Amino acid sequence: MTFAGHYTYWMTVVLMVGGLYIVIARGNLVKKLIGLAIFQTSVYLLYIAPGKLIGGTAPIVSEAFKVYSNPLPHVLILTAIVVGVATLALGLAIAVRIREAYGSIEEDEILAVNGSDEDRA
Amino acid sequence: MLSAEHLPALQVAVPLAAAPLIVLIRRPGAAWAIAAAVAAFAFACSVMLAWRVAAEGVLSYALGSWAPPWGIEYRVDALSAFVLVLVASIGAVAAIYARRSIAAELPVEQHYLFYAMFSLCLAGLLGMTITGDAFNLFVFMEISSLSMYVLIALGSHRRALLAGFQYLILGTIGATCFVIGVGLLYLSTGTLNMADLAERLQHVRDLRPVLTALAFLTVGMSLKLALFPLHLWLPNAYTYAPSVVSAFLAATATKVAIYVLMRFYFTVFGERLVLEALPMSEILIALSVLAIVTASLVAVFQEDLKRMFAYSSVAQIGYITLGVGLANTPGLTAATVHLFNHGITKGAIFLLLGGVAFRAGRTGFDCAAGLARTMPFTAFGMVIAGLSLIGVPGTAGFTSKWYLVLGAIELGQWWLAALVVATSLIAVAYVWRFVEAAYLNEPTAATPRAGEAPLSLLVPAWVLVAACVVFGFETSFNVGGARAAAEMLLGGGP
Amino acid sequence: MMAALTIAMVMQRNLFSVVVLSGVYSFLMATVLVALDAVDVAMTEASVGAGISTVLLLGALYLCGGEEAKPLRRPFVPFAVAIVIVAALVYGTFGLPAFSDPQAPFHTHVVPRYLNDGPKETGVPNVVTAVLASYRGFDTLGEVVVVFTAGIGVIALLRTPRRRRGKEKRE
Amino acid sequence: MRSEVVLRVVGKLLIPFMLLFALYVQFHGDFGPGGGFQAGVITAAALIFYGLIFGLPAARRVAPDWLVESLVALGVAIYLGVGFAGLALGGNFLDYFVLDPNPVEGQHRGIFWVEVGVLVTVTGVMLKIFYMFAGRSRSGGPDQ
Amino acid sequence: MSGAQLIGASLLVPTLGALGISLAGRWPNLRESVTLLSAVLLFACTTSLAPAVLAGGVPQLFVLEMLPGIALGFRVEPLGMLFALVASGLWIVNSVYSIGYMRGNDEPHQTRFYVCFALALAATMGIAFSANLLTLFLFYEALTLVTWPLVTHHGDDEARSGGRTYLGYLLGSSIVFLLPAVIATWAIAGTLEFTPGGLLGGASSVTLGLLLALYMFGIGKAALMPVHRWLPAAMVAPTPVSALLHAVAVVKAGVFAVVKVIVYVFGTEALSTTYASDWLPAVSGFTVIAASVIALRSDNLKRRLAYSTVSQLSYVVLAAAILAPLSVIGAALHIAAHAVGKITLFFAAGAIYTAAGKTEVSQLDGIGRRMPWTMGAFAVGVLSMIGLPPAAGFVSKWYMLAGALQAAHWTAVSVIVASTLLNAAYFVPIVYRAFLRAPQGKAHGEAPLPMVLALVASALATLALFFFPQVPLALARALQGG
Repeated sequence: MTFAGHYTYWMTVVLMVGGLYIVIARGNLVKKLIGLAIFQTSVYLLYIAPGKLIGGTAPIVSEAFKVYSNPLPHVLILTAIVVGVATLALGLAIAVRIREAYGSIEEDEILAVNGSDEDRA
Repeated sequence: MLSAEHLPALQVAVPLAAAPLIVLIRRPGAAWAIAAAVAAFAFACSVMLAWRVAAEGVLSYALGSWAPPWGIEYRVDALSAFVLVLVASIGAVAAIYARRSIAAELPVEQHYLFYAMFSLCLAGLLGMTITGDAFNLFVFMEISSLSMYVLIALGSHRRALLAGFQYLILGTIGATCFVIGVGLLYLSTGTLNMADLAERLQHVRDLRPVLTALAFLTVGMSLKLALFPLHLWLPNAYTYAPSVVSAFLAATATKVAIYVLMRFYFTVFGERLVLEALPMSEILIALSVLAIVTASLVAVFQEDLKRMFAYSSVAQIGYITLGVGLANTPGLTAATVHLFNHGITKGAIFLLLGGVAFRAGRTGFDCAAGLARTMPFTAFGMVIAGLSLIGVPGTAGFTSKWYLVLGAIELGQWWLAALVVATSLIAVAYVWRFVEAAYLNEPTAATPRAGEAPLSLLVPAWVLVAACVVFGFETSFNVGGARAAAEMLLGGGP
Repeated sequence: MMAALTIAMVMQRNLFSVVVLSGVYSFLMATVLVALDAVDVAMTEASVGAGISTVLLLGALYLCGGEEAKPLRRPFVPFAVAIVIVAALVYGTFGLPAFSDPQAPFHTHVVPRYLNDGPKETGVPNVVTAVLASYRGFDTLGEVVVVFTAGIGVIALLRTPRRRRGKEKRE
Repeated sequence: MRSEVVLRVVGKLLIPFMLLFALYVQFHGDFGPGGGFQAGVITAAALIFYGLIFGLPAARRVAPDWLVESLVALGVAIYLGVGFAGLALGGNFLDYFVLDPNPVEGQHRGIFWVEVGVLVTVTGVMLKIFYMFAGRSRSGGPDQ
Repeated sequence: MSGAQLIGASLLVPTLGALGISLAGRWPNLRESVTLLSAVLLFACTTSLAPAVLAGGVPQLFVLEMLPGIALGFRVEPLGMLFALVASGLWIVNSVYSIGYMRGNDEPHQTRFYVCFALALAATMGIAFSANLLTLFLFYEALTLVTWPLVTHHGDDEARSGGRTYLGYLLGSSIVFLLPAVIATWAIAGTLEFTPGGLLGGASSVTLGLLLALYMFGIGKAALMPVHRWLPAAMVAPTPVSALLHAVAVVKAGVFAVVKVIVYVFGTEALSTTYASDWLPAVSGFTVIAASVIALRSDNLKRRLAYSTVSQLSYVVLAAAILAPLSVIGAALHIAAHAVGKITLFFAAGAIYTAAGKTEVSQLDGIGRRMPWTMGAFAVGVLSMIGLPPAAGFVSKWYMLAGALQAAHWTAVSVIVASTLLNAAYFVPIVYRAFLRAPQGKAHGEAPLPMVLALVASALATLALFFFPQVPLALARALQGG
């Protein structure tokens, strides 16, 4: 239960919260997506950091080494990264379309436009 | 060569394979044909699986022949088989329906992309349902979600874009929370296989990470299944998506999310953690009650038919989670059976509304005026599905209500029982608002006058409408399956 | 890592700088990952986070215009959420095994087989690749499909003939 | 402009090496870090680089849209193909053991083809996305 | 045909009839003849069921399991037989009448009208023959839903609000009170089959009282105060519909369900041993008196009739609540007696409206001179309502009173007596005006022939039930017997 022992976890937490904060607090769609990306990235640490064994090496087996870090999280995170970038791409594509349809990527402005839609309807 | 024991793999792999095929061929007609054929195949597959599970019990399938927990396992038990049938059947109906509706709502060069997305979404949902591996579940959740975002954003109204974006943000947050939860579970047990997790969680000394994981999983899935305070994405998504997508989304996506929640609660964590370590049951019940009451009330005052029934969905999801929260056999039976019944009911409603949109180009409430005159079959179908929504005896909705009340009474919580029946009166309010408009009002300028919806839209919709009635009388499949699932869940691991 | 943290906090201004920063951030993350022996992940993070994402973001900004309006929301709600999450996670992580503890369950349960038999069973010394492509090959299939989905999705969204934008209903 | 020239020359020199490196990452992935995904990204990066320097039309000439789009699907198809091959040869889905009389060889083969599939799809998608974003004017709508 | 087949037939005939009607919608004559045909067929079915039941047989028909352990099933016992006979018999008369009425006032949506009417009959048969609570509930709700279009027939705002009240009260009460009651019964007893002597043995007196309350107010169709408001509200409907509501199907279904529940779910003996039901006579008695008073003070003829119905219904509930054998017989008889009597009155009211366009009591001076047949029949109906010989009402009231005395239930006795006086007070003046006041307004003759035929027929039936009460009496006795 040492501080060092859980340092990495808390790092994760800080990044996570930072990202999430951006997502919620910011009205700009692209900014939201970036926040989302950070939020996801933080998870990488959560998975990978514990897998490290001091004195271990990358899990590429050879006679030279005996201790390896845990490979499974690496695999999972590879997938996670891919998912992340896929999401980002889609989000950006939608953002671009929104920009074309509304002429803005600020959430509040868009909502204002929709509001005026209501009035016209 | 593809003998029966490979059904679990085919269930997902075939719809998956459809997507690249469609993209390679690129012809709208062929694309539709492939998508429909695959959906039909998936349906047949799911039925066979359900049948085999009923006969032989749990089926386990080791992908890549790597024995779990090292490899990824597909696991079909009473519950997942049940949900598979729901998803696949709705998928099949929606795929057949899509042809005319999409032809009317999307520009032709997007058709094959749409069908590719549709197949992917179907495959993703099936994969979520059938997998026995926590992380694999996440991957397939992303497949279904990403395709769903796109499908929604393809809606012809520009607000569809915003709806898709909101869903993307919230959905991704939900998914990430889910991953965090899974990660914590992995860190404290070292395995990702659900059955293995369930087994090893019993021996975990320090419960704090596990409980945090539970919390994160709950939040994540609640976002996906639109549990009350986290439902904000749903109304827009349902309202502005293409009609067939609304139907498919309403009938399957949220349901699968609920399935995942139940799976984790009762298979992975087990009552010991969910119900005793944290007041999950109380929280769920409270939120569900809020959802039912507020969403139903909001639904009454909507000015757009799709939006009205979207809010009603939020409320109905409340009923399901309420059943989960009761956490006794009738309760879970109610939850599972309502999963199914509400799936077909809402599917029917949104498909019929798709017919309205096809004729009127929109689904504002004023379209309903005198609808019985211009589109009699659509209107009448809406009435039946609406009755099922209310829970009138003789419709599918009734059985759900029956077990829900039974579960509440069994726990001695009379006020819950009273609440369930009382809130179905609010359902009467908004359904009857439609009925009066459709049957007593004279058609107005907004009423679609082009006549009844084309058969290719009407028939699939009516298949579901008929299902609403059939499952109101012949309950051996849905109640039987749900009962089996509930007992399986409460009997511990699958 | 502190650097990564600070950057995460600093990213609150002009979008272009934000994008650039996020690139830097990814690189830092990559180095951290290398330090944690996750070479494959680091490589991917570098190429994706610093490479592709940045390109995408810049492209999107080119299309969307780069200036961001001042945040208009009352930051109260986000803060509340943030606090809750911090609390939850810190609470949770206390129960987790300390950094680099060989006896942690996730070192002792499933993984050993990968490390010990992986090369023998699959003939691939890079265990990550082995697990990725074989043991959990289905995950990777899913991952590829996710990429595929994204690709098709972007096509579906951005290939919009001009005539349709006029046809969009603005009721 | 001179910088332009420099860029072109450097690009011409660099791109082949990038592709080469990509291949290395691809096939050395079994022994060192790397694999289909990273390789795909690098390949795509090389072509994107080409596109940035010589302009989109040039890139489109090298890798035309229909080809890229087919690549996207093809990769997944390959991967699934391996899976179904496993089925066809009497194993489970994605079963590599049956791909070759010698199980380890089978594993090797399976992994190889799977990685190829990943490479193809990732390259295709990245390129496609690049095209899609780059091929749009601020005003919106594709500018042909 | 075997009993089971007959049951199936009596459910199918009206349903198929509805189908045929909707198909024949374009040719009115064909449509009406289909209606009549199915009405006659239905009556044939029910009458041919009767001998078996009188002989003590219990024909059954079980279709399928609606819920595990609860079948969608039918079983014909005496009370249901009686109800079915009355309903199907009156359907014939009512259809004849409707044809005259609907054509006489050329109403819109006539096809919809006849279709819903037939469906309502199907639902009624379902209620009458239901073998368990779930089946009863199913058809009870179905009846509410198919009669809604009839109530809102005119589709104007008045009809709409009337329809809302109707639906709100009936659906609301049934979902909020009746459904939980049914489910609770299932939870307690583990079965919903109607069993002579009741199936709630062993439940505590408090639970019984609670359940009884849920049932009594849940069965809104019985119009026990305060859930009676829907009945006057439904007066916006065309007169044949009112006749259907008041005499043939709806309210009868209500009181029928009440009696059925008291006899077969709680069991008279079981109830009489506890104090669970002591409040019921008070409530129903109050309803009788209060409704009569309202009727006395309302000038609109149909409204007066409506409140008279409310009070008459509570007779049945009251009689059943006394729990004395004789009074239960009286309750059963009164279902039939009130049916024929009240339908006569409504027919007359409709005839007056069609012929003279008059709706208020105060307008009826001397109308008997112009419409002798109508008002004659009306007078017979009045006799039956008050309970004077030679009309059916007398028999049923006789048994009720006898039962009340037998049980020495003095409140009940006094209520019956008092209300009889009240009935006289608000019905006799009408007859008096009709015959002894000088006619006024422009001259007019009788209503269209079919209407007159119908109302004369029902009046005769009212008398017949007095002179030949054997069949209903036998059935009612059988009900007591077991």
